[in-house]
Amino acid sequence: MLELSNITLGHFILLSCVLFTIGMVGVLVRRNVIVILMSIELMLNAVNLAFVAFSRHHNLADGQVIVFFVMAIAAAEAAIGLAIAISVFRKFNGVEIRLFENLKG
Amino acid sequence: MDIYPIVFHFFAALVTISALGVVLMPSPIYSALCLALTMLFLSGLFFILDAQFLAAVQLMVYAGAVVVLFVMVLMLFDLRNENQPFSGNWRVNLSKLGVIALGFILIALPCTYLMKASNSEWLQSRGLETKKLAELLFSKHIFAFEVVGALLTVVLIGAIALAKAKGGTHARTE
Amino acid sequence: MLDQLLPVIFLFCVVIVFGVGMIALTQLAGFKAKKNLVKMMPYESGVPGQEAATTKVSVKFYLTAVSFILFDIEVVFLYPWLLVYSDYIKPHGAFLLGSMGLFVLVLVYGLIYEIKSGALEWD
Amino acid sequence: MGKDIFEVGINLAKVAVIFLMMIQAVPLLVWLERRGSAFIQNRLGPNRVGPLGLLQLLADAVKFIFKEQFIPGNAAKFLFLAAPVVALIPAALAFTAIPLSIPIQVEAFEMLGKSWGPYTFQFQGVKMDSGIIYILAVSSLGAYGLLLAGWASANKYSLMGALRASAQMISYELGLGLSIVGILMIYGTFDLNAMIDMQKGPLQFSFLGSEYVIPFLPNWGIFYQPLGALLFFICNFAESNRLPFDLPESEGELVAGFHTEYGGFKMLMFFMGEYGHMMVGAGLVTTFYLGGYLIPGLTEDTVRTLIATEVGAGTVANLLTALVFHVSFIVKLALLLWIFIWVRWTLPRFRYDTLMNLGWKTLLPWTLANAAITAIVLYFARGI
Repeated sequence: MLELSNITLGHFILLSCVLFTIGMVGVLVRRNVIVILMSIELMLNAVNLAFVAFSRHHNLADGQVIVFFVMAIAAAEAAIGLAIAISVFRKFNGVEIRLFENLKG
Repeated sequence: MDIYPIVFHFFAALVTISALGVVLMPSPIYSALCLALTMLFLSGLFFILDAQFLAAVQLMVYAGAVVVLFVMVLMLFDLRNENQPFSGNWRVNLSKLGVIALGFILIALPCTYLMKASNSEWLQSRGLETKKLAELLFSKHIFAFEVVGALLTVVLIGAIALAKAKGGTHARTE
Repeated sequence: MLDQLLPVIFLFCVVIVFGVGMIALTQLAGFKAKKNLVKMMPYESGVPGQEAATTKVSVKFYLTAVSFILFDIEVVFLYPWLLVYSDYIKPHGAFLLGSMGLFVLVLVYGLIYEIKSGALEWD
Repeated sequence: MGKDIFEVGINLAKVAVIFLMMIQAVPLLVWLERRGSAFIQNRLGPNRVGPLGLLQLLADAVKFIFKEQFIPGNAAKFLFLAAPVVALIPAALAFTAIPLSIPIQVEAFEMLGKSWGPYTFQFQGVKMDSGIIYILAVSSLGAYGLLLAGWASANKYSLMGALRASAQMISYELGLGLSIVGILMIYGTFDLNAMIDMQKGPLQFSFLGSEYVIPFLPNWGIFYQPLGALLFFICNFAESNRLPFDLPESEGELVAGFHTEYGGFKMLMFFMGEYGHMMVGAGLVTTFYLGGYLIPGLTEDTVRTLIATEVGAGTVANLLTALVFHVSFIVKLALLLWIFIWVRWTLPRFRYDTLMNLGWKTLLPWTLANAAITAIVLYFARGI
């Protein structure tokens, strides 16, 4: 089933699935908000890999343009996520995810 | 092109290992450095997929800027290593992992079909170079390009507002 | 395309082997001093350190790093524009100039806002 | 990488030799710096060990190897040892993409009973299609060496020094990326070899439809983009933490910044990283603005025919012409490196807030303005 001789589109998509799952595990299992943000970056990168693989398969540059935009948005999201994490850290002197409940109300 | 599978498996293994490092390392600094390694090897994978410009952009934007921000913020929090990095006891984690494993298998099955179906002549580089990407970016996706410009400014102003707020980094009350 | 990547990987390994080799060599060949506690303390230029080594450092580096990311993305969008602009300057020069002009102006506004709001002050 | 074992072997050996050439340049630059600073400050500099102090390099190298390798108390041992290697990688990877001379054609020849076909070897580490983008991407990893060193040595001063040094490095990386937008717009390509080919011949350009040729000036980039060249050169100072931008390592305030706890060979590896960045910066300025390995008056063929008269056409003649052009590249590189050293021993150090203000409030607007004006002038030059 696992064909190792010549690399095809499926190998890249499988690798992208593996990366996406690892990112999802990170989000669900970890307590520290910053590691959760990193796992989200990991998931976004897995999607980028799938985009580039498909764009290479169909020989269309659209996939790569979308990856361009995903990178811009992921960077913006990381910047804002860390801004909130810093504010919580300065108030509660900790960065665990349970401290973020106080943001309610 | 017989060396292509070796290079692919070399990069794929390293990406998976460093991705696992991001999630499993107790100290956040080590997981941030593993994230930087993941970005480095992913840019190698992009290079193999004939997306040279994207590989360089991945290094510049992600490995050189976003993860550096993560490392800087982590250094400011000086967390040596956390007492219990993983939430919930092992039974809860086990059930979570079970659900995720199931989900993964559902996604992975079609991929094995894709492996045989797609022909392997797609390996020869078919001239998908940067110019084509640039032309498309400024012809078809011009609107998205302008919106991203606006998004970047909004995020910049938002980050400054958050930083200057009462609890922010630059709060005047200090 | 692969024949450009393989020399880079080879050089990456050569640099790591050189670095690790030299560090291992100097660790072994280095002069072995007996462990004394005073030397192991972090260097405080003579003044005995009071708190833990990594006390809290002010967080104003965050804003520099965030504005670096956002302007780095602007630079990265400028590079493909370069190629298109130098090729299609005859037929579409005005259109390209206008679109990138708008993009850069929006971000220059962000920069002016940042400078005026004193976010980059290193007091 | 090549059809047969010979070509692959030469290509890999070439990459390793260029890396070792860069490593070997560090003691030379240290010696040049000590002699140069002595000359500027009207003193002698090292001259005890060997003629003109040249063997001082060897003495330093041996001394660094046998010094005590000290690791501070509660330092993160692995990161502490890994930081110097991480600081070395970006400069080494970036230097391979810089074209050092013209390609060498090797005719078919007999060896070990087999006839090896004709090859053409690039006189550089690796010919990257997206040359300058690859170099910028790799040199953007430079911040990790500093951050690791600062964090791992568990020392207040070094953590503060590392944060300041990496904040300065990333701010000036913006200026670096933007200052070459102008010149790339004129060349319209990322490939460094193609850029150098565009700089051949006398200065000629078209403006508003009519052609102008200035015979006595070479067609170098600096005449198109003088401001861009200056801005790029300034940013290279900051990238490699050279004076007047080396405040994070300033003895006065931060003791020694991020490499306070380092000594012996690990310290030398940080210097290698720094000098490596300097050489990459100087190499890029030469490639963009000073015509790379081109010699103003001579073209490749005149030099080859000149050499062919004595040596006879063939591989040796090609090799010698490549060496001639390589010498011209080295001369320009040495000139720029001397300017690096000369500036270090004349200008005072910036205070940290003026340093950051310069980076964000003057360099960034200037580089944006430079790019905008170049775009508009180019529109009138070529667009109409």
